[in-house]
Amino acid sequence: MSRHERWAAVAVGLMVVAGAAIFLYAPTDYLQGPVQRIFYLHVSSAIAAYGCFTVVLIGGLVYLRRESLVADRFARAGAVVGVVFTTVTLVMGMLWAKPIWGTYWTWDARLTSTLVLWMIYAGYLLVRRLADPGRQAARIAAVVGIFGFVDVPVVHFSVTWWRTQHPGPVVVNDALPPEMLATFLLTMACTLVLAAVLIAIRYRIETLSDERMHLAEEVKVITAPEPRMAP
Amino acid sequence: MTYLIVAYVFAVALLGGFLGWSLRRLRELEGPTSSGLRR
Amino acid sequence: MNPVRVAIAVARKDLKSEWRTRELVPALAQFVVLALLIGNFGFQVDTRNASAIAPGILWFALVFAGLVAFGRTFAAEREQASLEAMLMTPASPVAIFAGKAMAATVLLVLCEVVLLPALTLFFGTPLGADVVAAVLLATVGMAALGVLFAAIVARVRARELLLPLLTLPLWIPFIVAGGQAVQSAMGLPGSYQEAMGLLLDFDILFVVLTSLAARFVLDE
Amino acid sequence: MSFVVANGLTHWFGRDLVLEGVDLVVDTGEHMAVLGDNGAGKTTLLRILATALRPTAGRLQIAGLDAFREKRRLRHHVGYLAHAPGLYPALSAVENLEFFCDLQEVSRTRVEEALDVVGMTSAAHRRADQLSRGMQQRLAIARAILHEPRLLVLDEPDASLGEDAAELLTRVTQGKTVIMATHDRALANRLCPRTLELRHGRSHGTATRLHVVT
Repeated sequence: MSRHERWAAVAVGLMVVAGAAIFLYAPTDYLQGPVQRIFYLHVSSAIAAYGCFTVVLIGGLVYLRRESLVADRFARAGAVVGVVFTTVTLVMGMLWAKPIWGTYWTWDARLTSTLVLWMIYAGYLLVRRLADPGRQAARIAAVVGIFGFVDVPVVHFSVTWWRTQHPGPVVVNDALPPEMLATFLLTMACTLVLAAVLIAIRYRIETLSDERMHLAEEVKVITAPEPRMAP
Repeated sequence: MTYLIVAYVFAVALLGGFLGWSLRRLRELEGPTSSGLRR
Repeated sequence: MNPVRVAIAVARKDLKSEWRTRELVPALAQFVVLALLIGNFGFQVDTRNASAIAPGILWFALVFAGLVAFGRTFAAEREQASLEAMLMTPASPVAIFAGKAMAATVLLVLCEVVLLPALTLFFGTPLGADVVAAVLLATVGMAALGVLFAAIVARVRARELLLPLLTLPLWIPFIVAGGQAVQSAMGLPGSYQEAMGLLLDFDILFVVLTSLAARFVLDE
Repeated sequence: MSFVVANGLTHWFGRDLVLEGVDLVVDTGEHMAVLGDNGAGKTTLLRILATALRPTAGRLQIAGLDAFREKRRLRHHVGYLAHAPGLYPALSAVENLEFFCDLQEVSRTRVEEALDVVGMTSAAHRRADQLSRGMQQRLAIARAILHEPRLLVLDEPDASLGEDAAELLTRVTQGKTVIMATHDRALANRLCPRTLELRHGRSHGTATRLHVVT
């Protein structure tokens, strides 16, 4: 059991605790009924996703500043974990919207900017895979990561502003009763731990595959037709 | 009610699957093949 | 190194090359008119819903014409390996980027010179100075982003696929604000001043950001 | 006084090791030829020496300056001829050179001089895409010497130049420090007293010409 596997076990344990709180401890919402329990993980994974993309942003900025491979690896790790959490957020959001608003999708600011977030960082992962590995991929991915991070609040703002131009049904979410708030805070904390563990694991994977990429070459070069030790 | 179940089943499947897949990939990379090279 | 002179030299070179070959603008003009044609049949536009649908068709045509134009800005450079020759001079990458962005903006405006009158002709929507101002203001910010991302994907495989995927999400604020500006200019509800103010903010934000990023993208 | 000092130049392209631990010293005014078959790493080495490419590892000093940090300042003194001519097809020879004059911040009188040195004055107003491959190569050489650089890095300059290549290159490289990659050993012998042999990204022997060739 490597230390990463131990951390993973801890994270899973915490999520089980959060799950128990969500389904057993938290009261049922009198207005929306049991489906309201989607809220806990839906919002927690959105926050975790934003956290991951902050890691991508900082990794990108540090890489552009000092070309440190460590920063680039964190950015790579943060991006892929962030996309996973954004996917969870989107799907749960739609599954929650259907029973409440009758449609899977409404162009409200949060959902729209989360969708844009997903597309930008899916594009980030694609750019990273298509560019030649090494400095070029890291540099342009850093720029994409930074622009992506800036674009999300801008999209969120412009869609909210669009709402003011077209007054429509507004989703009122009133303050949470204490038990719900406690469950939410617990779920959020556990989700953030899971995100951190996932990033640590992905970081380790990136480090090893970087080394493996160079390690593989050393073997190839030494066995080149003209071995170094020729008399 | 079913939406609630489907939502959480999906979340557990995706997050769990991603965690499992990453751990397996990690085990591969740290496994015998790479340490053999570092002899 | 006087960056303004460099930027103007780069812009002039691009526009002179385009004028000599005349391949991009005619193609874009045709493309845009076809987009309006499709829009007309796709949305069953009539006098009643014209001012609601026409702005949408306008932005669709503009976005895809823009993607084609920006894809081309660096294609020629890459084929001739002249991008490297340009970067091998002491000229600063930001100035070179500014020059490419200016040239691309001019090409897009030329394309709009065909698009806007055609829109009025086909859909009977008004073509006032306010509509033109909104489209021009949005073009500036969209061009800055378009050229930067064209530079980013210039040396990457499957670049035609990547350019839209990376650029469109960043163009969304311009389409939201620009769309609203054109709609209110055509008599629909919504404040024209607010939309134009927003467009100006986005222009400033993204022109500054793209200039800062140019140094990292147009290098080596 | 050594004009170019490089040690331990190593470069990976993704998973492929292209250059490994190349060291070389070129004194001011000296001409060095880089020999080696295709894929030996000639182009990569020259791109690094011309400050067009930053290697994965290694150090490079040109005219006493750190080539990676002072890249932009050094480009006043480096003339680089790449594999591909890199010209604007729709622009004429003169227009191409005038454009690069503006970027190099050099007066446009240099255009005629450069065209004259490479013998392109007669075709000055023809569009670049209507020039023969040899003429395009001459125009690219004209561009490389436009700003009168002290160091010339030429990647196979003799390509498609025809029989007067040696005579033209002698004229162009007069009084400059030159690093030239080529396949033509005879040309290398005539122009460059020193040669560097590249095999599989590693340099063998930077001794004087007499040793390496015999």
